Amino acid sequence: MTTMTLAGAINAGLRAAMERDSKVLLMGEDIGPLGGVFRVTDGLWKDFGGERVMDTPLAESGIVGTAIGMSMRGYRPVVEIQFDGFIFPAFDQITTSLAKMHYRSRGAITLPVVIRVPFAGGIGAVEHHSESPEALFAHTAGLRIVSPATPQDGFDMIQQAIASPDPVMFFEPKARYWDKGEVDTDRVAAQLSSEGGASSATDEMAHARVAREGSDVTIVAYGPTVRLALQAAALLDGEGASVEVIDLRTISPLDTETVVRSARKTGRVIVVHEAPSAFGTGAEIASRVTEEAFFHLHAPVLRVGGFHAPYPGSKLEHDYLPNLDRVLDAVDRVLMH
Amino acid sequence: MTTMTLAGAINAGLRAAMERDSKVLLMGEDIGPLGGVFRVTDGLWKDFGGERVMDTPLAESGIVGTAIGMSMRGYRPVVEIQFDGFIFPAFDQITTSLAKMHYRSRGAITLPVVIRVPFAGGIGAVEHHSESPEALFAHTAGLRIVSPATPQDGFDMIQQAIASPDPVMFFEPKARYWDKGEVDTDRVAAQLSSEGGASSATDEMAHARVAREGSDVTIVAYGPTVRLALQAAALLDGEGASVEVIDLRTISPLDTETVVRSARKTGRVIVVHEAPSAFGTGAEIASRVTEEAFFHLHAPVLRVGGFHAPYPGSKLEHDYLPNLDRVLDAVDRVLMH
Amino acid sequence: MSATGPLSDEGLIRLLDRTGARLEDPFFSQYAKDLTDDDLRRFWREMTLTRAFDNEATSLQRQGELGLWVPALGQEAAQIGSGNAVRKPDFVFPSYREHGVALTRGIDLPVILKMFRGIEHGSWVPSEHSFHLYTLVIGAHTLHATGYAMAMDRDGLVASGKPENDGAVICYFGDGATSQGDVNEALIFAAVNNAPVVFFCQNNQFAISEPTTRQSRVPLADRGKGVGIPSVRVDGNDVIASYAVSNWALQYARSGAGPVLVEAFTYRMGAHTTSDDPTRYRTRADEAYWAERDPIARLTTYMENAGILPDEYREEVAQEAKGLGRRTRELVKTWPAPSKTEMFEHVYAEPHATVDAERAWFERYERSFLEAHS
Amino acid sequence: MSATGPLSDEGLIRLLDRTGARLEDPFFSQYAKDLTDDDLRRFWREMTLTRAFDNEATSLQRQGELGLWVPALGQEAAQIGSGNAVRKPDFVFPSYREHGVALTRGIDLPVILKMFRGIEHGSWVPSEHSFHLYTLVIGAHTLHATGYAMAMDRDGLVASGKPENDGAVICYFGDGATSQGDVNEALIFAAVNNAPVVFFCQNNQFAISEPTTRQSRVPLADRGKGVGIPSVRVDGNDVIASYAVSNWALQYARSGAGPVLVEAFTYRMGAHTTSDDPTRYRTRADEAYWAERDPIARLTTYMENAGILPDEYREEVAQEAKGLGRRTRELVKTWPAPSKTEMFEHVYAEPHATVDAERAWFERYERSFLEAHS
Ligand SMILES: Cc1ncc(C[n+]2csc(CCOP(=O)(O)OP(=O)(O)O)c2C)c(N)n1
Ligand SMILES: Cc1ncc(C[n+]2csc(CCOP(=O)(O)OP(=O)(O)O)c2C)c(N)n1
Ligand SMILES: [Mg+2]
Ligand SMILES: [Mg+2]
Repeated sequence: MTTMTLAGAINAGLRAAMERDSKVLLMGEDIGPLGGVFRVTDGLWKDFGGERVMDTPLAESGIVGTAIGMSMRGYRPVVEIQFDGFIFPAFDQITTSLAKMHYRSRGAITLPVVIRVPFAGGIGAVEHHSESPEALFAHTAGLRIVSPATPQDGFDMIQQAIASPDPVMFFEPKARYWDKGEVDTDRVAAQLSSEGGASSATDEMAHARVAREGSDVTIVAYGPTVRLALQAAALLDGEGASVEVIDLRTISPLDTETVVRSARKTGRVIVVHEAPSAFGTGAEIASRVTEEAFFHLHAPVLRVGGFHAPYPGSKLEHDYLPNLDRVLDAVDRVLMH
Repeated sequence: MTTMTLAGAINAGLRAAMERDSKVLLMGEDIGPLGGVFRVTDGLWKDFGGERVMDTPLAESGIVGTAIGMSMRGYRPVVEIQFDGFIFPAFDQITTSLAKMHYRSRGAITLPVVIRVPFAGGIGAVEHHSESPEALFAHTAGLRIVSPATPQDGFDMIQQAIASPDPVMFFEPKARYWDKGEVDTDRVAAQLSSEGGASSATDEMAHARVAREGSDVTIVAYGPTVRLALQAAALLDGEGASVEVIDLRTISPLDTETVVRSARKTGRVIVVHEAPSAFGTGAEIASRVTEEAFFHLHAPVLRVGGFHAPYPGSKLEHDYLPNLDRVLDAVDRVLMH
Repeated sequence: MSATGPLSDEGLIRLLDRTGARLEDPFFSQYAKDLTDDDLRRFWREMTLTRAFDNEATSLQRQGELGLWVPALGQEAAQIGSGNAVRKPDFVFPSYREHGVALTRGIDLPVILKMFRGIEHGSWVPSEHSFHLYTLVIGAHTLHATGYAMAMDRDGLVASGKPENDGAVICYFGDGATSQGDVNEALIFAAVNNAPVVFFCQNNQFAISEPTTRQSRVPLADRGKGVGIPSVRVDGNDVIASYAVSNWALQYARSGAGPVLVEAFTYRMGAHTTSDDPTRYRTRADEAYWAERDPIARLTTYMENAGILPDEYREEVAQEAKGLGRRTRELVKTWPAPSKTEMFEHVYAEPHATVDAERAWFERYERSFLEAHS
Repeated sequence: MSATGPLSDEGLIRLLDRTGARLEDPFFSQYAKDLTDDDLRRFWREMTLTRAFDNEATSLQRQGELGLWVPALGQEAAQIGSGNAVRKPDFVFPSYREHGVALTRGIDLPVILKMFRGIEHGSWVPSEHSFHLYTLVIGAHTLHATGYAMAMDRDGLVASGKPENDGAVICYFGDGATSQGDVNEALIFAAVNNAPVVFFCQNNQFAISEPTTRQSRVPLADRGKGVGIPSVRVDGNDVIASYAVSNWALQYARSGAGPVLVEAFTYRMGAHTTSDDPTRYRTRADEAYWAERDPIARLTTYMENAGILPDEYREEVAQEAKGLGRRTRELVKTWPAPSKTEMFEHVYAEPHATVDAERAWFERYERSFLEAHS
């Protein structure tokens, strides 16, 4: 076990993946000598060279499009999109090419591309640097959507995503980059070197984690809001409410089983994410839970998310984002029933 | 009252809007001499000239981006995206520029751009020509998302969309283009020429329509699935089940009031759309209904939609899309409770 | 035609004039000098078969057997010429109209119709033919081609020291495509990475109804100047010139010299697709002008005059073409509709809970449905 | 520096050499000949104020008063020169680093900081200054600029017969931006529509850490050749040449001749933003080389030698700069935080049920929250 930040864990995971497989290469803007604007690729250019850590022209569609072409020849490109708000120029390549090539070739072509996206807010950034666009990708079949919330998951999941034969959108909660945690660096190495490693890695990445057990209310969170959910749970513990926290980890596929199991137990579910609630991932989670656990629910599933408004200037982000008070308020509301 | 097809009604609506306001202009691929691949702009180039019916270079981002610039000078560009599957190259312009300019300029700039998108399937088309991407736009604040299901709405709503100061995504159910209906051409003209016409037009466009009253089950549909819902309702009428059909018309804003009112009455709600169910607009509708009518519901809200798979070859589209049998099956399931 | 800008025929490389007379080009002639009479007969055969197949597909569409067809009519020389310059280590990215190129890559032409019959979206295994699937999203594949070429370079397939082992990518797209951001980004990525890719633009003068003047005010080959890659305009109705220029361009790319842009100036003699109505946007006079420049007729005249197109050979190919038409007609009707659950296949390479759940639901639903009705 | 390709200084238009000596250009000199000594003093003043403000903003960021700052350090000549060629009917689309241009458009510089303090995303009314808001999405605004120019053309503001009424658009972007699909589409749309727009690319040699060689292998001005629009490379550290070239380009566009691409070759003397660390990707030697080419120093030398920069004027401007710094420092701290419900304002121009409902909920929530704690 080693102590790492989330950023450091992803960096270490990238390094391990690059050492394991010479076909793994990194592409993006400023990921070379600079090490990325968040330094997630720090040191990799120095150690692996510009052929494997490629500073690309400033064009996101071009980056994803050429990554697709490279992966058609067996490479495993890991693309860094500099900020969430700049993934949109690549939307077409992701939606119509990356997501669909395996299907349209009836399995003849696999595109093991990983797209890393530092996402979500809370860091006092300017416009377009705090977006949470995950729902826009989850709706498209052919993409796997994951988000690690802890250094351990950052380290494991980036390697699992790279090993997976499917395209993976890897959403990194940038506000948590500097949070520290213990990381076991051996387990995922063993998994990936064993027979069927890529399959079991893909499968593991597709499961949620019960981050804290509880019996009265379930809070479903992922990425940046997991810490918030745990804070709420800790606080409510003192007030006699037992909160179960689910760290979703995977958005596509949604691990309905884990969430519904918890919903059946507690009968009260709250989904917390930073993206606007309207038409967000919380709507899908709420719908699925309701479809499958309707007669176990004491209250409707509530969503705590961003508002239906563009991400505001950073002076307002605390109020725009789900915060502890709003989560507690939602807990109060579900407990009223 | 005149009989018109949906395509003809939109064509007539465009013509009326262009006659009413010289600032209205059309932009798109092949909308000039050809009249658009669906002939929705037929005759307009001949009558209004190439300066107002502009055949643009083949680049969707460029079309939307220049439309934004033109609207900054008071023009009201109506953009045609040739097919649903080709809106993705314009995704960035729509999401980060079109949707946000009013907000980021704190109201100093309005962008009255309308983006017409022939959408959804059922016409035996090749890949990328049958997509239903509306959820991907509804999640973004700053855009209004509407879809007419009838010639009357085609005629009225295209004019209302053009009159609205907000950007409007106008999803036209291409499989319904040749369906006929009666159209009153006077009402919307009167509305738009009266004081505050643009506001009342925008407001009207933001309301759903009860297309058929009923008491046992509510089916919520929009665009291409409204006819399907009405067919199901008619069929079930014979079998003793009374189905209320809501033609949503507007997806953003969602007319929760109308839907929830119906849900409280029937206690059973089904949402039918062509887009994949997972993370689709049905999830939002189901969640809102459940949040606001939980204690009136006899069964969970069910969704009947496309599957989590790319739109298949047309030989399979009947099975991929919600069809009459699947709607009836859902009705059976909600009626079980 | 005294068109200017992107519709002018200035500066076109030509090795056969429109009357079928052989021309010399100080630079490019050498890139056609390896062509034997047999090669020319093969070109003629492939152009003839492509057209026969094309016409058959159009009538199948008219008969309701296909949802849509996209004819390559008039573009056979550009396609067969360039396709024949491709060799083993190369890889081809077509757009959606390259039936002639498909033939040169060993695709059994009728197979192309599966996608137009709505059975599936792609019907050959790209790696088996070094020929990628058709891409309908204009320009998207030019970036894939560039990435693929970058990967070939990494894999030691360029300037390896053994020229016969070297490969390059050739990527097809239309005049309309040149306006897309993706195509411009592809040119830029290829230039900066010195990727071994030949961008082969068939300027057939129309993007559906829009003349090339809606995409550019200069010849499309000039796009190469903007990013610093060499470009050539070739008469796309001249199969020998199309071959020579492509042969040069591919050799250039394989040698490690970097990307090339070829503009093959041609004319779409048919409709854009079977849904199109060209009478709305072009004149009969225009069509007649280009009918006189039919690429097959031009090659035929040349070969007749040169005495290298014996009647027996013509007859043989005519029979083959007839046979291909017949086989196409028959084959199309034998293809079974895909099984319903195929729509859940290959969405992901590894199991995905949502797909699995929906598939399971669908199978239950189908069963219950069958039971209820049995 | 003997760089080649996009980092070479070949073919740059220059009217002041780096020692401050005045040069002649056979074509462009005439476009600077209207400059009076007062004009030059204004240039000098504006460059000086821009830099003073810029440095103040950097220190405010260091003190935690701003979330981020984007310095224009080193690019003052390109910005003040071009900004001064803009006149009444013109309209300007900046990217996010054009503080110098903002000054020429009458923006009170401190106002720019509102967006960097996180108060709002844009803080002036574009139509009041003919100066659009900053756009952070690289290249997106180049299309807006093109559309705006097309609209000016329609509105009779181009080649109207009264040159003093004619206008054009000038649109700023960086070297990195030239790779974006949007920028290439903007060039194409502008060319095809003959739109009155001057594309003004400040090649400051870096897109954050990436040298321009990652975007191009030829000078960026060549992009114009690809689409058939005239382009000029100008020494962006020479304020007189920047003025002259922009003056010509805007006149050209206003006259109805169409779009122009200007590449102003300059150097970003500071960090990309206050979050950046240039030591990771460039050398001190490089920075020193360019420090010797400081655009303000160059103009100062010229004006000193010409005797048109009297001490009193320098002192006056120095005081003004100090005052601007002080005022900026003070002002920033007086800005109130926006009220919480401002986040719901201006999402739409007309009422929207979702926004209204969420706002109503939020207000109830805030109230209950206050009540509970009161
Ligand atoms: C991104 C995108 N936009 C629009 C279309 C619709 N469309 C199909 S073909 C075509 C014209 C293409 O013209 P060109 O590139 O010249 O190729 P050609 O069809 O002439 O071979 C258009 C607009 C598309 N397929 N993809
Ligand atoms: C679409 C997009 N991608 C990435 C970024 C992140 N980013 C901000 S500035 C920048 C470099 C821009 O370089 P250049 O165009 O040369 O302008 P400069 O900053 O040098 O003035 C990048 C990559 C962005 N803002 N927008
Ligand atoms: Mg064409
Ligand atoms: Mg730069």
